[in-house]
Amino acid sequence: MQGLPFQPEQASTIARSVDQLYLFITAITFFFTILIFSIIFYFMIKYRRRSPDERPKAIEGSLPLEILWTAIPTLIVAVLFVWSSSLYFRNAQPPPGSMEIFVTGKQWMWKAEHPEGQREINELHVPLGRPVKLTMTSEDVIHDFFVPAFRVKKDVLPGRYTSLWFEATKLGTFHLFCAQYCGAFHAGMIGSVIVMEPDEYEQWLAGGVPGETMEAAGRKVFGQNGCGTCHVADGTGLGPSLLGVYGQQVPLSNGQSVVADDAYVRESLLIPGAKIVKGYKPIMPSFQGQLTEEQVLDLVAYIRSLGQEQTKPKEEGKK
Amino acid sequence: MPDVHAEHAQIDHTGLAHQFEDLDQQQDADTLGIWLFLVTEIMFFGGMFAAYAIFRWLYFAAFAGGSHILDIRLGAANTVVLLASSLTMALSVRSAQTGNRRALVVFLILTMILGGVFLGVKAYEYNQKFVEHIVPSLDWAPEGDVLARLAPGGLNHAQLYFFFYFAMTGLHALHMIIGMGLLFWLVLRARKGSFTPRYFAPVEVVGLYWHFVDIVWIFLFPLLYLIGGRY
Amino acid sequence: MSTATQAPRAQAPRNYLNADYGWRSWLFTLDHKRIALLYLVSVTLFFMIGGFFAVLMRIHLVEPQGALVQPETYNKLFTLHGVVMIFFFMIPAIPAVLGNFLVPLMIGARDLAFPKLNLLSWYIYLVGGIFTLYAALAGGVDTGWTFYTPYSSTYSNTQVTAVAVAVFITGFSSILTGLNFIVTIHKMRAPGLTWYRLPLFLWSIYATSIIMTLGTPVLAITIFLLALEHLFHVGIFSPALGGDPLLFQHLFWFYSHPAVYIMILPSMGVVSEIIACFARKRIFGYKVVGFSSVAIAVLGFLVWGHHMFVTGQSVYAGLIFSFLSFLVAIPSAIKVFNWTSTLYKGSISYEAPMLYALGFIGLFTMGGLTGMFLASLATDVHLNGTYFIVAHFHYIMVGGTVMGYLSGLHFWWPKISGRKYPNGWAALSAVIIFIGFNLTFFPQFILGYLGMPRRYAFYPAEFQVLNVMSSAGASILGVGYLIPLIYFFWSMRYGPVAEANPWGATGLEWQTSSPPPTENFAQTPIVTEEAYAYAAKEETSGA
Amino acid sequence: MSHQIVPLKTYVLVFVSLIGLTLLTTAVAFVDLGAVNTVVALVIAFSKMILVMLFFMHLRHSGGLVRIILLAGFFWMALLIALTMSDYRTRTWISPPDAWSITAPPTHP
Ligand code: HEA
Ligand code: HEA
Ligand code: HEC
Ligand code: CUA
Ligand SMILES: [Cu+2]
Repeated sequence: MQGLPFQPEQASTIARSVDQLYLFITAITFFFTILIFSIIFYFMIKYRRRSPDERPKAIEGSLPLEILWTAIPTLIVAVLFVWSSSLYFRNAQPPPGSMEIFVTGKQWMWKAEHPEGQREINELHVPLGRPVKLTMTSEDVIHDFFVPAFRVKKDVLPGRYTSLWFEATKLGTFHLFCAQYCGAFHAGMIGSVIVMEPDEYEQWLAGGVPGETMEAAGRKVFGQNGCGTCHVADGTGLGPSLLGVYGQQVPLSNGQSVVADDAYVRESLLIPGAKIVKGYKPIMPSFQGQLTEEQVLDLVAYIRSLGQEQTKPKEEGKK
Repeated sequence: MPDVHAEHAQIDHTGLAHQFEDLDQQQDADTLGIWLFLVTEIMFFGGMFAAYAIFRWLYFAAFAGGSHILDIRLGAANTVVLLASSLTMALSVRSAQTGNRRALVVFLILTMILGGVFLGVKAYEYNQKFVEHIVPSLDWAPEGDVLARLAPGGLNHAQLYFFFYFAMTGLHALHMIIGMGLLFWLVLRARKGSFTPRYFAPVEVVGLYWHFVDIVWIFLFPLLYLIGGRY
Repeated sequence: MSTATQAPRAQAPRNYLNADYGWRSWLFTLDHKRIALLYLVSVTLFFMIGGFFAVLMRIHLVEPQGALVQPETYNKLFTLHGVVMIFFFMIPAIPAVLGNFLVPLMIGARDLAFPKLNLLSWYIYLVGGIFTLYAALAGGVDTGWTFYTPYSSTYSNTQVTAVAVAVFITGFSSILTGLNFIVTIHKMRAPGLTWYRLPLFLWSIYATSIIMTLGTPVLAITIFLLALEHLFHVGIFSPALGGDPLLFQHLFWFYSHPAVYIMILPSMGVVSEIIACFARKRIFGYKVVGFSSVAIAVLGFLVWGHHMFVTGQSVYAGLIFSFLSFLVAIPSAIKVFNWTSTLYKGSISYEAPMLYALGFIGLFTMGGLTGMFLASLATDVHLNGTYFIVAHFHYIMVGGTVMGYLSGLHFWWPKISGRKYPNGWAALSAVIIFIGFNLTFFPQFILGYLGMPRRYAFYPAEFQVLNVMSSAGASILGVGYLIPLIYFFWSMRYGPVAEANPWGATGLEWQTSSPPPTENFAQTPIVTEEAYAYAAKEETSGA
Repeated sequence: MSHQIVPLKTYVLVFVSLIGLTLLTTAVAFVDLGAVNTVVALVIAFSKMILVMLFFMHLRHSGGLVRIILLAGFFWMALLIALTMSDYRTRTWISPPDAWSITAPPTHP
């Protein structure tokens, strides 16, 4: 507990700025509450009824006053709006080059998956002083990833990727809560975020169960599901080659085109019919239900890698 | 709908309820009441239209595909039927105004019949959906030609379309049925001769309701049958 | 039953209470005053039930691992607590009880425009209530009062459908009530009663009715879709078929945010009446206060997205909704300041209603201002889904609305029952409630800021101290609520008989006898002056 | 409400034009106007509604209050749709990972 009493730890780069705003609003709240209360008490004493039949003379009201106490709150909220929105906007977008971790929520546990392949449950290990971006999704209902000490929170929705980012500024273990009601053990869907020195973190990644990288895992899934039968590297297959697709504009059969991002790839697997690549038939089967969210994430990671490493032909699918 | 002209303990032969000063005040209140009620109906359907608007925008291909499965001729025909019923309804009100009891009864019955025809056609269309196995979640297994036409937009999204089709037309049909019940009640009262050129608020009010239901269909027709052209 | 002999109001031998006896004369009554009492009884009952759930929750939360029940049960407790308190206590409370009783009296009418509709609303409400109780007994429901999909639609195997039906049904009750009020206020005002002579209570009831008629239907359709989805798994709210959970939230909050103004506006109206009466002063800036009610009602429809800042709603939509949420604060601010300045140079007496009303102002101010933390995007990210939210809305709904409701009950009780209650006890209960309330809910602000999420059946030990404080406060609060319960019952039998106008208040309802005759007024009153002509003389002219 | 009795002719004329519009909108559906199809369909639907309201529902004769209330109704419905859309339409504007099919660009206005 540092800073003020009754203040949660400040363990991320944004915590302090959020708290400043928080304190500012607190000050406003106390100011007006005390103001109103004290005026009321003052009047109650000063103008208490002295004789049962006294008849104070009427006061119409006063335009200047009305304008004044319309203007003051307006100004205050204007300040609040600009301040809070700019802060929020800043915190909404992860800084470029932040390391990425994938999180899936599930009644009632948190699963984290590091690109290097480390998997953990209800724990999240992160290095100190490096911006971390979480790409999150849920296998069932809506959950919410909430780390009070970092002042970050984001709902984790099924069938969709949401993301948040933070940069830890403090070593130690912090609460991880599920802040969106998700059923019987909502209260039990808690874990801890463990902030380590970067080199310790590297060791931690290396140590423990030597899980394969997500990319490798993805390649395996790719093989197991016979994706390769249609997606052949040289594009001669029933489906388009997936080399160099990720991150690029993909022309669609309806004349539009979309950027092939995580979401698009995900959709292509689960709802193939939604967007048809130009020049191909909508024959790709949906893998909805056959792939767990983690497998999908692995595939996404794999197809990403195909997108980046143009210089690795004949890789894809062929084994 | 607001039970206007409450048959209050103290209702007198002119149909004036005790809480009102005179018939004009009462009729003012009645019309205002029913219009307010219609506004709540607008919002009721509005919520559904909002949902519809969003998914139509997101999954346009699927919605167009689904829309093209529907029989546009039946849709158009039903629109005509319903408009006709609106006409007869308007004429019933008019006969009430002119105090022509026989005409009133006849037109009310005509309106009911037309309403019945509309529902009949709808029932037939619903049945078709079962035949074609395109009833979301209850009987969803499109095949052959239907499948081919739905596939491009994605079957799941097509299912959403048909959910909206059934939900919207179903709610509308429900309103029709309620309306016909009210019409029946009017017929009974009209034959008893409880309506005079001075007092016919119930006819007017039910009329407004019936026209509103008609208007809802006026929108449902293009929104469900005419998505993205038939060319 | 409305064949009341219209006795001269000097000695009102016959009134709406003794006009007729026997259960039929109550269950089939078309008299707005009797219907108001029907509502009063049922609403109080539901408050007890909801409060009972609250008590159980607070006991349970005394220990970190949960002292009383299984987590599943706890989830059902707060869900039912929320549903009952919101839909079956708070929304009908002031409009359907005080509104029903007062609207015709205040405009000098014999009844509402549609008495049968009025009775129908009560029965509809009752059916909805019975459904809820059935659901509660038949296993309860555990979705939270917000029914978020896909949990409610796909995963919860509790009585979701039953409760959905219940809420759906009750919705129509408040739609019809609102409709009835709007028509009545428009068409049935006594001669001379212009809009600017209306008591502010009617302004706020009018604004409330607008929300009820325009908002509630959307809730109805939303719940309808939810039920369909729960029964058939159609999937417009769950991603399986490409549906979107957020759509449900949009539709739900489109009603449920305005609904919070359904809950607060009538209270504001009550307070305006009472401040004026006990300061013997015209409300400062009458028109401003009146129009601010309408402004709140309208703006209130534009801010629902502030419940979805962290749910994956578009950042830009978030900005819009945040901005609008701040706007809605301004008319509320204006009201508070005008009430305060009404006291200026008044002649203030401290009867119980006044104490409650002042309590309202203070607690509403605080609750409302904590809304600023939540309307601010950056801070809401941290506070969303924590006890800060719980504290925020209890400050407004319990500290605000319930306080206002009680002050209204105390103010008009002599008119309603024809009896007086012991003022000392009333004042005492006001103080107890004020203290107990703050002890219950202030710690929850801190809990929230420290990060304790809401809807937690058990929690990390470090939060225990504050939770115990909160529970202690709740028990005081409960006692505070029981005292009025007792002396109101007492007064009905033993209370000293109340004269027509015990507070020396203006307003037509005080012109007729207490309790009023079934027809309200011997002859339709004629209004010749503004609502709060306290300065002038003892009695405003009129009937 | 004032009660002039509307001549039969008016009713019939209105009815005929309603039928006409119905046929028109159906016919237009078979002509490829791209995005405009939707617009035309809605415009026609609106004009049909106006006709029904003005004549069958006697909106012409009913007071301003009724009209205001009606407008309010449509305005609120527009609010609901517009503000909800404001979310869906802008979701893709920021940080791609937040985006997925539900926020894909429309394949048709
Ligand atoms: C009667 C009920 C009621 C009322 C009146 C309000 C009023 C307000 N509420 Fe509240 N709110 C709820 C009931 C209510 N709320 C409930 C039940 C929830 C939770 C739902 C759930 O999730 O279960 C909630 C949640 C809630 C949220 C969502 C939080 C979250 O889930 O993340 C937000 C966010 O903006 C919010 C904001 C506001 C604002 C800005 C007001 C404003 O109207 C307040 C305006 C009043 C004032 C500002 C005070 C008076 C002004 C002055 C004394 C002058 C000085 C003022 C300034 C300088 C600005 N509320
Ligand atoms: C108008 C609405 C209203 C009212 C009046 C109250 C009143 C109270 N509420 Fe309520 N509350 C809500 C609306 C309301 N609440 C809502 C909407 C939620 C959100 C639900 C959700 O998350 O879905 C909530 C949630 C909520 C929580 C959070 C639960 C959680 O998130 O885990 C808590 C916890 O303390 C709480 C406590 C209380 C208390 C102590 C009172 C006290 O004021 C109650 C005092 C009253 C009494 C004590 C009754 C008096 C009678 C007796 C004492 C007799 C006892 C009864 C019998 C013997 C039969 N409420
Ligand atoms: C039956 C053949 C077939 C199989 C099996 C198949 N696909 Fe496809 N896939 C296609 C076709 C055809 C397309 C192009 C049309 C479309 O977009 O739906 C496609 C499109 C894609 C796209 C979008 C490519 C782009 O260029 O935008 C991705 C990503 C993809 N598939 C991944 C996979 C993965 C991963 C698997 C295995 C889990 C898989 N596919 C299995 C046929 C197939
Ligand atoms: Cu997961 Cu709450
Ligand atoms: Cu809100």
